[in-house]
Amino acid sequence: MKLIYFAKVREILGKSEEIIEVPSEIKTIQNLIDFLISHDPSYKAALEDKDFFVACDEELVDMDFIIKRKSEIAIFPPVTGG
Amino acid sequence: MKLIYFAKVREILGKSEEIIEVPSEIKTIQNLIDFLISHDPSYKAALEDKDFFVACDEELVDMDFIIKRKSEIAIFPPVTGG
Amino acid sequence: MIEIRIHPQSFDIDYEMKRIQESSSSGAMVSFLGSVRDIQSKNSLKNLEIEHYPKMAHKVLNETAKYAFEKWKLSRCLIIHRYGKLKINDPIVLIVTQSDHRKEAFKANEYIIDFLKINAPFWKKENTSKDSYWVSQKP
Amino acid sequence: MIEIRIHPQSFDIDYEMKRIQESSSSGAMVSFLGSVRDIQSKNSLKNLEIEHYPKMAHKVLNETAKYAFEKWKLSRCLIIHRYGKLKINDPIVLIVTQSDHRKEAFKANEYIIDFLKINAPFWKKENTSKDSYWVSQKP
Repeated sequence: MKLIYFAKVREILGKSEEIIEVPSEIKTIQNLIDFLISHDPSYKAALEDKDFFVACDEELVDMDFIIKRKSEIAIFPPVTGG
Repeated sequence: MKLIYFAKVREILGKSEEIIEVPSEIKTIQNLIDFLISHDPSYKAALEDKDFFVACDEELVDMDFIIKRKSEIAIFPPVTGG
Repeated sequence: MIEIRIHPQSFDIDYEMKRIQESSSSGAMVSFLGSVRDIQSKNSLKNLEIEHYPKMAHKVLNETAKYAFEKWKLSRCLIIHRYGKLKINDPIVLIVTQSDHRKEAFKANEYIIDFLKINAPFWKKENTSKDSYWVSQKP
Repeated sequence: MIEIRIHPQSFDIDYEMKRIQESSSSGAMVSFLGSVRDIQSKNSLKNLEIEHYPKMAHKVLNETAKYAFEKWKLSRCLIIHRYGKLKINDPIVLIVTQSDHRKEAFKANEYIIDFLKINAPFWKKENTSKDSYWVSQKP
């Protein structure tokens, strides 16, 4: 699964993208976030305040969205463009 | 009293301004309009449909506005600028 | 800063906007540009003549700009209105409002053009090859 | 016609607006220009860095423009958004909406900038001589 990160989330994690293998019991975005946090403390720092959004294939999704294995999943803070 | 005309009103009257003497019983804009219409049929053609505005010293005024003798009185159709 | 200009010559939207954008650190600038279009004559417009009442036009534009400037806390307000003979697509009116906040810049701009349309003493006449019409007021 | 551009280079407001104004006979054109200002660093801003998610940014801008184009019957809609390192007063975003009717041009323009501010994946970081801050979202 391809994960990409932007802005503050990218800075805290110290990487802009990665490919990870996730166990088959990870179904939703919430499962994925919990998995990442349990897996490495840097994710905890980046994601624990819950002030982030998730886009699946360039579409914003909720935490209960069911992940497709081939998707590009982006995690980023609230946007500040314009 | 100085009268000035714009756009369609000016065209129908065939003049853009004039100085007229008005009798002392002419107090309001309505009195003035009635006086002009009774005085010359071209004013009737220009003003009888009531689709005009009056400005007294560059300020829009109502028909019951009391005229000052030294004012510049402008009569014109609805504006279409912008 | 408020600027009002009423003249027959054309204007450079470009120059005016750049000048305002570079002169201030307010973050939001809204502009409205009204151009000559063929309103009533159905593709046979030769030119558009704009007549105005100079003293009153200046007064109305000035007062409108001042009101908007204060109400919406603008950093800049520019109004340019042309008169005389114009061709199709020629610019007629430019309104630029600049503020720290975009909502204010939008509101002020729309207020100014709405107000001018019903209060500023300008009149449009369409000349076609056959005929001439005074344009009638629309909301 | 809809045009979306996302790039680091600057743009000429002037050129863009003139081009649109001259290409069409719609009478009303509204533009919004957002520029770099010193939001949090209080006069010590060195530069502003804009990061973006390219694929999604294009998608969001395109969809937003299409929605506005149809809803408000626009004749033209242009959105330019920059990314990369910008200086104070540099233009960031330009939105131009053109229509036969000014109300529609204003509504479409304000809708687009409001929507982008909360949905388009761009992030601003202010760099001062001492420090760097990610700008936080404001309505």
